[in-house]
Amino acid sequence: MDFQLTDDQRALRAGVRELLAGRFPRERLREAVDRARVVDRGLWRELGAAGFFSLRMPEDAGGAGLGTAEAVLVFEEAGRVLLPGPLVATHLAAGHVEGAAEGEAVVAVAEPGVGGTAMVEYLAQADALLVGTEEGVRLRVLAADAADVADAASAAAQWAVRPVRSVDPLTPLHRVAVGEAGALGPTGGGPIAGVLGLPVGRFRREATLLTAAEQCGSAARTVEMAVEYAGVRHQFGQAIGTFQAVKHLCADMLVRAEMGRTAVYAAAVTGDPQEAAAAKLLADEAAVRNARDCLQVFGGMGFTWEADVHLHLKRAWVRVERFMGAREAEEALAAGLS
Amino acid sequence: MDFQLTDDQRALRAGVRELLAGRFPRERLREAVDRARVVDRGLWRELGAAGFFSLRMPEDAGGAGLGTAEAVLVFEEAGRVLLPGPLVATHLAAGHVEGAAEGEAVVAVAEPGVGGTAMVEYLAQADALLVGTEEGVRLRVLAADAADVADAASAAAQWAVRPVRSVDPLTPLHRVAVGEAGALGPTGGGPIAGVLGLPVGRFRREATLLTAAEQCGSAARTVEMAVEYAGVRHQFGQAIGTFQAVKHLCADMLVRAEMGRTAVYAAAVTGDPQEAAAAKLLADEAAVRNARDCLQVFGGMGFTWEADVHLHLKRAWVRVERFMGAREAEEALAAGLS
Amino acid sequence: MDLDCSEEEEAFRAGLRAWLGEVLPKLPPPPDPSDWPGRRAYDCAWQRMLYDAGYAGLHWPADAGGRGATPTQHLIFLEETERAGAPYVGANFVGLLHAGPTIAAEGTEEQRRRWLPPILRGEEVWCQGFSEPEAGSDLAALRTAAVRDGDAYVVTGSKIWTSHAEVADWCELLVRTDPRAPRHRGISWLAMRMDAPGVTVRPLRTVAGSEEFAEVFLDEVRVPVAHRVGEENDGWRVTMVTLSFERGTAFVGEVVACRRTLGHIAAAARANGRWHDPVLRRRLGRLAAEFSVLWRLTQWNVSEAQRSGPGAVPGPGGSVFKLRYSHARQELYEAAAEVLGGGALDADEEWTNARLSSLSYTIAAGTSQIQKNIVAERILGLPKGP
Amino acid sequence: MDLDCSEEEEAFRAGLRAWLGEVLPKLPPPPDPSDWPGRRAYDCAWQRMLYDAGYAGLHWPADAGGRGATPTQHLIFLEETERAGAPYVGANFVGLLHAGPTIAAEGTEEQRRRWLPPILRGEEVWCQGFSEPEAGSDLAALRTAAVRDGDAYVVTGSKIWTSHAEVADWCELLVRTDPRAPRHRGISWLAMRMDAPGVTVRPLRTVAGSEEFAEVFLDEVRVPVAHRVGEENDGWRVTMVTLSFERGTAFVGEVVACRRTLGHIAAAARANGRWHDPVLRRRLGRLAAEFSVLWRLTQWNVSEAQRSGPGAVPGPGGSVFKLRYSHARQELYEAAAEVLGGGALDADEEWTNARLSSLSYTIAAGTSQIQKNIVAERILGLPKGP
Repeated sequence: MDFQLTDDQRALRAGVRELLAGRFPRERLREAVDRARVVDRGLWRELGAAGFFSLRMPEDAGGAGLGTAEAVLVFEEAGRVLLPGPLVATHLAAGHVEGAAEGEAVVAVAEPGVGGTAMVEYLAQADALLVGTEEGVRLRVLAADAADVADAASAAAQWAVRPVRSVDPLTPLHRVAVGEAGALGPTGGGPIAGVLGLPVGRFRREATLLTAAEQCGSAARTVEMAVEYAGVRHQFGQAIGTFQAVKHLCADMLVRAEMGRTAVYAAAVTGDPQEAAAAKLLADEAAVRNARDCLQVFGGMGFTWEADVHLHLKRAWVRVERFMGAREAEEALAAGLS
Repeated sequence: MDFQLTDDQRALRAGVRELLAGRFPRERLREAVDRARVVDRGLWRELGAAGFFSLRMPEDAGGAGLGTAEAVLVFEEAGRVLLPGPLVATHLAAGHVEGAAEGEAVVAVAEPGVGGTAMVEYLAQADALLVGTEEGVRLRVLAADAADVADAASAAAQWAVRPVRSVDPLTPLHRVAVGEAGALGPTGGGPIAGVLGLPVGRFRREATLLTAAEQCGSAARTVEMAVEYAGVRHQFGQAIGTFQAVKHLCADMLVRAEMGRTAVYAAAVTGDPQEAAAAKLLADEAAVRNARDCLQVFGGMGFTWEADVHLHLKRAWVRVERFMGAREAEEALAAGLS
Repeated sequence: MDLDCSEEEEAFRAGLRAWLGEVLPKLPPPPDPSDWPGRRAYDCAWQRMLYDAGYAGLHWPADAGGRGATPTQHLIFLEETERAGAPYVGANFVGLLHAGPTIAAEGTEEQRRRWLPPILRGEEVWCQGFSEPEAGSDLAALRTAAVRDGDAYVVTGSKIWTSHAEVADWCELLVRTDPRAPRHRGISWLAMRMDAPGVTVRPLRTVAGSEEFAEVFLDEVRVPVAHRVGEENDGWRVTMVTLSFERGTAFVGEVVACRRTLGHIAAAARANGRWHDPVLRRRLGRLAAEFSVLWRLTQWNVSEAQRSGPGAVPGPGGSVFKLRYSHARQELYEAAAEVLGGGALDADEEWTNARLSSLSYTIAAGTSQIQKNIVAERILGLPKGP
Repeated sequence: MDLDCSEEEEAFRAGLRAWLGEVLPKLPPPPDPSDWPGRRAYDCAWQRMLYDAGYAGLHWPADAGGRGATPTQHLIFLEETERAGAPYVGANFVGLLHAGPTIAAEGTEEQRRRWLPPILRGEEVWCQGFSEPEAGSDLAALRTAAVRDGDAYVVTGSKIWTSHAEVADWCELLVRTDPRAPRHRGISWLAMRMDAPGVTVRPLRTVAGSEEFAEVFLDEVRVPVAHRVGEENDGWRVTMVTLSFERGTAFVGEVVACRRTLGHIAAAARANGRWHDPVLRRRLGRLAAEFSVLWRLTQWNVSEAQRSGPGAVPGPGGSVFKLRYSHARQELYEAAAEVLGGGALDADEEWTNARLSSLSYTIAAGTSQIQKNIVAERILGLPKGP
């Protein structure tokens, strides 16, 4: 047993952090927010070239032949810097949807939501859309390379698709109304472009875990932001970080971030579905609550658009709704108790 | 509108506090704990003589002709000093069960619990037992003046009654197994000594509210205890009350106690069942969490039998199980949302 | 303890209700939130209607042009206007609820004559220049400097979190007039015209994406000495005098609104099926208890204020309310988000915006951390930190 | 990152399992909790069995008579013994896990020869005299005084929270040898015989009603200078050296036990119908996540210790674990109480006692408040308070 990062894993993490610092520094984040440039095709290709999407593909297929443990490290880094785009879907589609591995294709994914509707991320920007069905065990590529996936999806499946103003400025959303609750997408008919060679259970588990990894990156980043601000902001003649109330907020944040990270790493190593559920549960909580506590530490400054805190909170909210929610996770974990 | 204590109410509260300080000072509490003197007949009569039980009976029936608002003030004081005995049941039985008003009779009450069993307080000490049935709208006195209510109840109703070692040293308990879940006590047969002239709905509402009042008294007392200790206990060269972490624990305690108290007073004034549910919910939380926070402030000293903190916590646990629990209260409140 | 209104109070309520029933249907539609001049005009027209009907400055003392109403009447006013869906105080907030009462309490006869009637009639709008980027929770750290130059102060600095700055005529301004005095001593209270040379307003975008607040930059703005209320360097006391002026009524409308919103959330949950989830249902039941009791606590605090009269030291109720309400409001919109599910990500959902805005409640007007210090030290008497 | 055991580790596990399967069925029934001599005898007999089988002092260095096992082997040992229901370390806790390692690290050759073998063989029992009534979280405030008199110290004072004091042969004692030195400087570490004249033990009753701890009163107890470990006035450092000795393994058995208990709680809920309540069910699911991850965090911390070797500065994992585990344990037994309903009021219910005992977890060995200070200052680097 050696449940610590290997040297290679540390190097990978450092490399990805450096890459993202160069390609997606804070100025670029704020620029993307201001100009609503949600998927930057150039950046997408750069990510592809850097192996972001093909990471786990076999080396003979052009990938890096790495595993889930490495993938979560990479997605953690993406979460830290709020890297936009349908990273999880495109990563999971690599090797299954043409162009995904190279960052040539942008791939979105639809999953069931409440009341027969689903929020689908990046639908209008996507080249391909993955649709999970409850009955099937496969994922279907509905409209690969369609010029306008949103229109195509709508027309083909007779879905009611409408864009919504997303709470997160970097995650555009469409609300998709589904005919039957729980069964997303057409069960028959419509132009099915292909079938993904990936069992739906594994797809969901990996998507859940990679999303949790992003949450952990964000949670770790907001701890750093809070600690840094608490060290420089002065009130009552001293740095606010000298006050126990602020100290304890920060300590609680660290605990959440570390628990979430441990859960994600463990689930990545074991591949256990229960551990993936635990990881999503704890990572969601860490990302959301840390962002809120960070905002509290920032005080009024945290309530401004100019601070990045709200971007972390809003993205965390988006990810909470993605794949496995608290109810599903807790019920799955309870079912595993004997 | 004048939602403040009247002068008479303030005087009543001061009078009860003085009475209890004289008749049931801390030394007597600790003596009762050490000797397991759970119902002191002498004290019971003194309480009766002071009008504790007959408070709300009409003046021409020997009562004080006061209302629920005054009753909750009195029960709050009882909760402060951890006065033992089936105060709520005996108070509600006054005027209905002989001797209850005067403190000559000790009256216990049984209500349904989980899995067809109920915890009944002071069964072996009681002269009379009130039994609520689900179908009926009345309360029945099963065995007034029986020498051994526990035995009588057991024999008469063919209940399985067994004493348990109570977590609260001053609240003896019997576990009573009930034939059908939800229907406590015999629906027919057995020596029914009488029928209480009090609708069961009103009885339950008032019992809930008086229990909540006791919880509030305990919650307020543990705030005082924590604050006092935080002012005298020194660590790291200063009173621990100078540390923000301790300050904020105490502030949170005060907020809970004041919210609970406000809820109880409001429910007492309006008689509204939803407000009684809210009062029990908030008072339970205030009593339990304040006792736990008080124990945390006391640190190791709070973990000793000699400190009174654990007595507050244990009694609060007992009262949480009595009448309306969180699930019932929250569901009732939700049902009231339109 | 009594929660019923007296005959006189009921008569007041009935009269108000009748009037509201008459005038509200005739109101024009409210302006777009981004239309500041339109909002000012709308709010001021409503204030003029209140003035003409005798409801302006309800809780102001009679000698300041108000009606000298009791706290209970003020509570009834706020409750009924909220229930009826009447316009909010809006642009007149600072004038009616802070600057005006401060002038009424501490101003000279001439200052009162000059400034109070236009506030009551909805003719002049005030904004507040207290907070600064480096003086938030620690307001007494403010650094905006006022240097005496003849019969004027020359003011330089910046203020933040100012509402309605774009359309205000006046700003109640806290400035440092003695930089060498102890923090709380060298502060003065000035009334500054917003169209004075050197005043620049820059809208401040919040996390909700809206621009309800502004920063106000002051570059050698001349403010006549005659526009100082109270003595020079006595501005801290002058300001604090008015802070207890609300006497428990500050959040009446909000609590009424939250209870209504909770009902709507429950209805939405019933409509979309989430109601069948006991975890959510109990969460909503818990919130029902919370807001029910917060409403009772409001009545408790108002009753206390009514009994003790103006100027009395308030009990713990106000701080308890503030701590608990700010948290409950956040919880309310978290529950709303759970009901909405993915729909909570739609920024056009009213509750989504309210969820974001609610984040300021544990920060603004004293963070919850500061509030707990106050409770612990001033109410519970714990020793101040080292 | 790797959670699988190596071949060598698996072989160790298999050997241990085989031995446990052989010896455990032959153990006599455990003594009554109130029978202190019986408990000592039972615990010491078990220790002797471990010794004879080569498992005594597994994680002690080889030159101290231990097996110099890796942290992972130690984790496997604790996991397997807990899973198999083997006896706890019990009366040998202080000797094996604190006093012994301290002597091993800081004692003279003679001291090591004198004290270590009887600990490993289960022949001598140690207790700990660190905390005092006025020195809890602030251990360095201890006041028990040791005055040099020839070749002995004369010790006077009192200690609290001492386990197994009634049956211990030795007490590792922190005393103040220089009252004028700065708090952490004037402390020394002594080994005191519990049968020395002047030692009085008084059982201390806890909120759970049991007497697991004692107060120890010291009235001019003579302790030979030769029984001091480390230099005079260097006792603080001597003690702290051993505090990181556990290297992440301190709660291995407890976490394994908690996970088993959670399963039993779920089974009880299924049996009595509470399982149908989604609020409770989800609460249990949440706890399953919590303890699953706490188990992984244990493995993380042990792996870190294994990599970095003895004496390295541990990462944040230990503090994170302590803060989260103490809370999770309390939550576990709150959930148990919810399952039991009224049955949770029965003091003979195992979970009711555990609920009470769990209250000490956020207090003992550094309150959660102190732990958070440590995390904030030492790990996050926030400035120390004024």
